[in-house]
Amino acid sequence: MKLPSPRSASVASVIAGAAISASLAFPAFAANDPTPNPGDTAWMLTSSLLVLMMSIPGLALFYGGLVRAKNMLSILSQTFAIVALVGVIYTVYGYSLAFGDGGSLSNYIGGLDKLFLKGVTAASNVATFTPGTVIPEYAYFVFQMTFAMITPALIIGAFAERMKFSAVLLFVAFWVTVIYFPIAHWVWGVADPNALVDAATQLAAAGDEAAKAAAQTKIDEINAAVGWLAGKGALDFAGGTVVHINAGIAGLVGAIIVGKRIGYGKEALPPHSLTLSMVGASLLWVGWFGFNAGSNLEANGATALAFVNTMVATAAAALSWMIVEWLVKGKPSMLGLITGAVAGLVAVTPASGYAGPVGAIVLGLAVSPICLFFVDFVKKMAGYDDALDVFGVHCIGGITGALATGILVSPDLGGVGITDYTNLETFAGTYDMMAQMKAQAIAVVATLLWSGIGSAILYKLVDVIVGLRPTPDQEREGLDITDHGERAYNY
Amino acid sequence: MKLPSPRSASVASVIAGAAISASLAFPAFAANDPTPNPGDTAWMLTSSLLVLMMSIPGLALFYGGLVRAKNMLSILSQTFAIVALVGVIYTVYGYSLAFGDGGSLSNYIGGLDKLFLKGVTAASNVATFTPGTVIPEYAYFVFQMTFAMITPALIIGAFAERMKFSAVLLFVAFWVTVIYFPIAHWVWGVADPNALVDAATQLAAAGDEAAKAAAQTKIDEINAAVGWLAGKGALDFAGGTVVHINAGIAGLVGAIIVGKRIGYGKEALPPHSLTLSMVGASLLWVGWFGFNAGSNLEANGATALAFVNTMVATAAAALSWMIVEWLVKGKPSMLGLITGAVAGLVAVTPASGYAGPVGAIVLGLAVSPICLFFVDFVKKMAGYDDALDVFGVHCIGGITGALATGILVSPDLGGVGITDYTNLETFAGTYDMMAQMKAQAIAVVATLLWSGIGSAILYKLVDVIVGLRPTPDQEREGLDITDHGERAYNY
Amino acid sequence: MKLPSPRSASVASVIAGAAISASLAFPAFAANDPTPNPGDTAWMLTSSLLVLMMSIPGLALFYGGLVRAKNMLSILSQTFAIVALVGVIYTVYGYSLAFGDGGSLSNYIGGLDKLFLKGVTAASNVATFTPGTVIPEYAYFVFQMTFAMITPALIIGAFAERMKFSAVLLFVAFWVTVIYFPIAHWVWGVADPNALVDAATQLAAAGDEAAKAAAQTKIDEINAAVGWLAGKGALDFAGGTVVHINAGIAGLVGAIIVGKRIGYGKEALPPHSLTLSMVGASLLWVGWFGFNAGSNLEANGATALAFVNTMVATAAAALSWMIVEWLVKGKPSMLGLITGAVAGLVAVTPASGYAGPVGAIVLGLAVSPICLFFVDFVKKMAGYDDALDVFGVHCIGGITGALATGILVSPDLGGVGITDYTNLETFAGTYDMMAQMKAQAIAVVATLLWSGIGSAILYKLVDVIVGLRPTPDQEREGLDITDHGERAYNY
Amino acid sequence: MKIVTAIIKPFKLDEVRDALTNIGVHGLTVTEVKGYGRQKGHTEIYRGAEYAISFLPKLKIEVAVDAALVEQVIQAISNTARTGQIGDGKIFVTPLERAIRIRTGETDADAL
Amino acid sequence: MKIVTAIIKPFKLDEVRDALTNIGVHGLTVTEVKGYGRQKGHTEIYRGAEYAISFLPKLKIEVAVDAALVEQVIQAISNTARTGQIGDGKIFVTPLERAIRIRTGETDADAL
Amino acid sequence: MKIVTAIIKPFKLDEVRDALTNIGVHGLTVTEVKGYGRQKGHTEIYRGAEYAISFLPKLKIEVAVDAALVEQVIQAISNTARTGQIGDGKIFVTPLERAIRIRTGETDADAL
Ligand SMILES: Nc1ncnc2c1ncn2[C@@H]1O[C@H](COP(=O)(O)OP(=O)(O)O)[C@@H](O)[C@H]1O
Ligand SMILES: Nc1ncnc2c1ncn2[C@@H]1O[C@H](COP(=O)(O)OP(=O)(O)O)[C@@H](O)[C@H]1O
Ligand SMILES: Nc1ncnc2c1ncn2[C@@H]1O[C@H](COP(=O)(O)OP(=O)(O)O)[C@@H](O)[C@H]1O
Repeated sequence: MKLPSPRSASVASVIAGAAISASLAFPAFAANDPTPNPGDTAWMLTSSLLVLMMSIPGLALFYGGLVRAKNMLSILSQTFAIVALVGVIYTVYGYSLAFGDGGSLSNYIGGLDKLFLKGVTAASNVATFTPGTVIPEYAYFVFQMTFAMITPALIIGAFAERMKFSAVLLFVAFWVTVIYFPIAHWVWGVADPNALVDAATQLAAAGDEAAKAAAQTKIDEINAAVGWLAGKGALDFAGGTVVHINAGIAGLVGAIIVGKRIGYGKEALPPHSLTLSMVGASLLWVGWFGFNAGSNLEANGATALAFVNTMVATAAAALSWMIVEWLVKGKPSMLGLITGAVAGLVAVTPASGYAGPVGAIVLGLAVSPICLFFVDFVKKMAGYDDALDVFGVHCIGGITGALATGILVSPDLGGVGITDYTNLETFAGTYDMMAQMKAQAIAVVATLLWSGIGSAILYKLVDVIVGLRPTPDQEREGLDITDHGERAYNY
Repeated sequence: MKLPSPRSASVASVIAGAAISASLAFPAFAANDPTPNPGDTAWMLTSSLLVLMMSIPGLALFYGGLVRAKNMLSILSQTFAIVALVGVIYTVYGYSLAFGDGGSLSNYIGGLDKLFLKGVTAASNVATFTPGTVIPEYAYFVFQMTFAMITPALIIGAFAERMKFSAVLLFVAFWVTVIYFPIAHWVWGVADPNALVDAATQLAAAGDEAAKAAAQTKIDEINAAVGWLAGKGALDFAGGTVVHINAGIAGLVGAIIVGKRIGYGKEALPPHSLTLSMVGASLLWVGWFGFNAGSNLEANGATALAFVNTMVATAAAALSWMIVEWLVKGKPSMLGLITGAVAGLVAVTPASGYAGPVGAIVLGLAVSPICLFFVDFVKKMAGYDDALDVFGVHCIGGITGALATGILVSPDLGGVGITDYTNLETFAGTYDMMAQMKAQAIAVVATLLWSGIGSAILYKLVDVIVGLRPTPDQEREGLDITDHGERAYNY
Repeated sequence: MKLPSPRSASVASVIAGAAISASLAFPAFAANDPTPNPGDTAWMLTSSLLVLMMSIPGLALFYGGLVRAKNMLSILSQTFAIVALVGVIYTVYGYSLAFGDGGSLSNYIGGLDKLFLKGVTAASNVATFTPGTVIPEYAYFVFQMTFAMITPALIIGAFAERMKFSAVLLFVAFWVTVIYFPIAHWVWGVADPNALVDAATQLAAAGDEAAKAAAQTKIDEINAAVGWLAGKGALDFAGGTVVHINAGIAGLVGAIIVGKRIGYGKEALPPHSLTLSMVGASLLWVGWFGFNAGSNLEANGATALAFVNTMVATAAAALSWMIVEWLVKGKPSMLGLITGAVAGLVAVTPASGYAGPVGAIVLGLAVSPICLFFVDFVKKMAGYDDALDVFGVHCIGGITGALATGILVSPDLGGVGITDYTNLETFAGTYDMMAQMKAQAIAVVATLLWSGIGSAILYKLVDVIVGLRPTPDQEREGLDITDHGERAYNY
Repeated sequence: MKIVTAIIKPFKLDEVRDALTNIGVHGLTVTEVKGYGRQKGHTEIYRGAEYAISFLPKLKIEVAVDAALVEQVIQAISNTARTGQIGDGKIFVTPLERAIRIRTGETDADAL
Repeated sequence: MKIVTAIIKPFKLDEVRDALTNIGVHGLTVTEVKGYGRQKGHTEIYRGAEYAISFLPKLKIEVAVDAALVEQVIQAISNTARTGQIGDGKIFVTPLERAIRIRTGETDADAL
Repeated sequence: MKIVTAIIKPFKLDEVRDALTNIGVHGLTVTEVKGYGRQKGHTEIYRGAEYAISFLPKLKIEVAVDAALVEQVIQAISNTARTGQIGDGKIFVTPLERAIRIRTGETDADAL
């Protein structure tokens, strides 16, 4: 019942560089499989529904409130339909592509062995990060599914109010297949700690050189089969690269390719309901605890740490945006507060299980001015119409978080350091920040390139197939009427 | 300590038909009572608040968004007041009627032994489906309470915008007492698996024929005391019959008896806020995990399965409605998407713990066209004004799900099969689909008849006591002003 | 390891009055620290996010819906910014002040030993109420943080629509520091049951008088170090005094000091969206299970009891308000229903872990008429403009609940009685209601005085520093434009 | 040319529109308004505060027509908008000096 | 007969209505409008985008009255709607040729 | 003096306002209205129910101007509000007998 798992992305690389001490004395794991603890299962199920709540209604409202009333239903429909579409795709082949056995391609993609959830039953379990601890595979499956649902839904904010519903759905179906599942595999296709610990135990118990070599080979094999970014040691606790950088750059590319909204920069395009955006942002915050603390796959002290980091980084980022805006613009806006909070949530995502709470606060304080700069100035200068600031908040916030993770994980800065399951005793204190930052940078750049270029191609493809953009008259009338034949409000 | 429990509704019938093998070798349950696992308790409490969230604000918004602004508060008030009213009734006598000891009437109704929660304390536990596992009775009580709250709230959609507040409350008080509590008892008044296993153990250990006969008698007694639909082997994991068919038919009868809204078919009666309906539908989806996965009464792999089924059936149903509407009407509406999702949730409710995920997807794909047909065509043809399609979605979706459960539970189709606690070893593979379908059909018909006829009588009774309908002028002015003296919006 | 904890507020006083029996035979707690159960941890994390959801979006919507549209964003911003601000403050020094080691001042305030969460790690645990049971300290920390966030957010309803954003933030920063953290310490700065049990075990095992005396001294020391209201035996399960009376009186004082809204009593100032208020109230109800049942710090039968009490008291109070309003005003309003529910939630807060369900229903039925009287009549008579009835609902409801707790905890009335960890055997049945009521009254009066007088001083201070009130023109234009430069709605 | 302005009860709009179409009026403009008059409103109570609502929702219909049509228009509106109860509304006729269709620049009768 | 149309600040509505009732005017129609004039608006900022809002919320009151009452109506409105600050609004008087009460068919002065 | 009333497409407001400001008109009042005319609407479907929406959102602009300016105002509005497609709207000119600025009591031309 092995399974890759988000958090220990660093294990492989760490182990790759560590001499395996022969004095290890792990208790051998007997054949009797561990049973999931109901508490862990309860937490994973709760987390999964929280991440669903982030998409619907959370993100849908956050985004929807920011568009004009005539495009409200288009945002709501796109979000809801993406959730539904990805739910089915994920069951049919997504889970298998992301977390199945990729065989010889296993550094780059999962396999087809779990198509239609083949072999998964209510009795299947997967490993968590604590050796010897498991959760039901269905819980892991559905938790990961909710991540695959929300990521493409994030993208639509960039080209809001001007892309056809059919184009959005087609693009998303392509995008999760070609961009998301592979990247998820690269980063989260990690080694099963139980298998590693088993092999390390063999190594320790090995009587002769041959046995030692065999055990070492086993360890090397396990490590060699992980996703290539995981193999480089990139840390991404809950999805800074896989979710936010990934969606953010895809959004930017889409906004540029589809072009600006009619009237952009000339007419006022004010949010139709900041109230709804605030509700959405609040539900994002609440749900994000499932996203981040759920990524620990268990309910323990480390989970509580991820939870606390999510809380305090977000609080700090909201304050920080408020203060900067107050100083620069003279007034602290509600939209600024909630945008800051989302920027904080994004930034803390990759760091949530690694940083300490004070580090998380510093990260939160830092990310808001950076994102604000992109949202307010860079966007205007560069002249693209990233309607709901998917790039400015998610991509930039995600990059900030991904890089900061390499810093804040350091035990010297209150971080938790990196876990080497095969060598728990000798590892402490050997944290190499430069090496880690390099790994982080590689993950960021790889994601930007694969998602940026890949998405561009997919948009063009969709344009050829169904056309990306409605006619100007349809756009003026609003997508609610032209795409869906309804109006959001009849007061 | 003993307690009926939703899932094992089939136990009785299966056992009834199975020869009890004398070679059973269950470990005897010692007198030392099991203690609830905090993880199970946490999940049951979480599930309970999720089901409350389904009613308020979930259902209230889903329904409320679909009426005209002038009747918004009437929907919100009715839902909220029903929740409050049933909360008190359930504590006073509802729990006792549904799950108390009915003595000689125990096939048809619970008893009065638990009036005012008599004898229930923080230390009382009830059995779950895993022999030897318990949860606090208070958790079970409150979980079941939330079901009793939402079921009558579902009904009000059928006669929305035209029934007096006083009439609604009076009807609900009658209805839960005469219709809901008995039906809940019929279906969920099942045998305690612990008691069954105990008796089976006795049987196995019995030295002589007399002891064997005594043990067998005990088993027969336990099985004889269950609710009559449970006794027929009807499967309803989380409430397809008890909740959805039951509410749906009561709604239809109400819509017909109270008559059409003024202007129905002539004036435009568009939803005043599809945005709010989308929020409501999303919260229904999120909360429904409590409803379905909570119905497993524990947090284990089977719970995760119920969770996954709830996710994927809903996703498939939303997509399915979207596609059918796109093909038939030319445009996929947001309202269609969310209506499809709700239809999927309804249909998967009875099947959620029994089907496999692929079966659940198929069920989701199938239910939407069926419901769409009733909502779009049958309603128009037949000429009733089921304002918010309680019949078309909940009753029809519930029937679809109840019947499909009989199919999808089959291990050949990826389902989990049926558990026989007294004979776990020999049971596998003996699934008899025709027998099961018959049981399902009996449950559907029994519910339609009891609820349909009973509700009709109750509406008439309420009409005599306080009158069902406001005057035409009041109806034109809107129930918010006339019933509650308020307006929902003052922009 | 050690940690004060809400529920056992009564321990100290009880013990203070009880002769410690030498025949105690507790098993000694070995040095091996207990590990948190994942189920308890899952529940505490779930509870924490529920309490966050109470603030945002719950309370923000409940309040926001009740103001005019032009002040909507001011309510949303204030709530959101308070959550963010207190989140940071609490991490920096709030937790330490409330729950750190106060040394010689430990009856009145915590210390500075936990500034910036010093010494807290993912491996730190704190005791719950069950001897030998712990939860991660981070979980306890973040749970308590959410209480510190919502309490000042409650206050703003009293002076809604007329206080400057800068003034609100400054006031809150002062207020949590000077009023909230101390009062939290007074009431919840209780003894660690593990330490008590340890000492009691020593006492029991003591061979000679000297050892006995030493053990007794230890017990006395532990008891002497608790918060002074805890020491008086005041019971406040989840925050009736600390949260509701405290915020309610601070609100009243603020409303009086800042003065009435322009147009109050002359123009119509109707709620701009009762729909949103209903959503807010519903989310408050749902989230309040985290608040109350989370305050048990574990997921067990007692937690389920607190959950049930929260459910039924609220249901009863909503019904009760509805009925009284129907009788007195002729129409049952939606606003009345939800206000009643909130009053019920407030009242049951201190009693939730102590009362029995029937007692909770009676409390719910009783609190609504009392609050209604203040909201409807006293406010008008006295002529203050408590805009959103923070005093009438939270302070009055809180006082009702605090006093009722002293009654309903009585085992004779279905309550759970009071736990004496040092003397579990001999305690049962010795409940002294008069003594308890005195303790409750002292806690109420102390809170009213400290918060009332302290808040008055702080408002005056803030007025001097930044000014409390906008100009009349700004107030007429609405705080959304003047404070935040935005409008909530652009339909 | 004249402008005929009618204040009517909201739910009468469709009927009035149809009646006007029947007599050959193919354009009109509708505004949501609040009317104060003999028809009494209702009282709203929000917690302690009671508000007498005396402004009631009405629709204002404006039709620019050739003078010759005015009588017919008045009849059409009167007949369809009447319920016989207080608050049915008013019809006002005011002079219209010029009319222009923006799209084409046509004027007066041609513009309507 | 005349129609007196006044554009006023929204919070003055109740006062104006009372003043009109006092001089015997028992009906009027109110419309929510946006006014552009000398009174300057405000700026709204949503993330990067700044919008100068120059249209301000106003109420338009329309009163059909007998010509003889016009002067009084103007006085009543002027006195109560005036705050002395820019943006108090305007009063316009236009001719009214006919008036009909839909409910009864009464015309002109009787219809008001 | 005259009142020039124009029914235009909503997104043309800013252009029209600017054009009017350019010719020296510094005040106007805007109302959201629904227009019925040659421009055809759309169909909305909510579950089974289909509604043909024939009333389309328009803006009504009212400008009180000196008679001498009327021609210019008409030109300014016509030029900017025209898209050439059905539904561009109408301009109506009606007489204005008196105008008063509430704040100062100034009248007629001075009040505009
Ligand atoms: N003098 C008036 N000037 C403008 N509008 C008026 C006048 N009198 C009445 N109205 C409008 O006509 C509507 C109906 O008038 P009301 O007096 O209530 O009923 P009825 O016309 O049946 O007597 C009012 O709500 C108001 O909008
Ligand atoms: N020429 C005009 N035509 C129509 N309405 C006007 C005109 N000038 C002003 N208004 C209306 O009168 C309101 C107040 O005018 P404004 O110039 O701001 O203040 P004041 O009337 O005090 O000088 C404007 O908001 C607008 O609604
Ligand atoms: N006779 C009329 N009286 C008042 N308003 C009219 C009249 N005819 C048209 N309108 C208004 O003008 C708008 C545009 O008219 P329409 O016939 O659709 O296009 P066009 O003016 O380009 O021919 C309508 O929506 C309506 O608001």
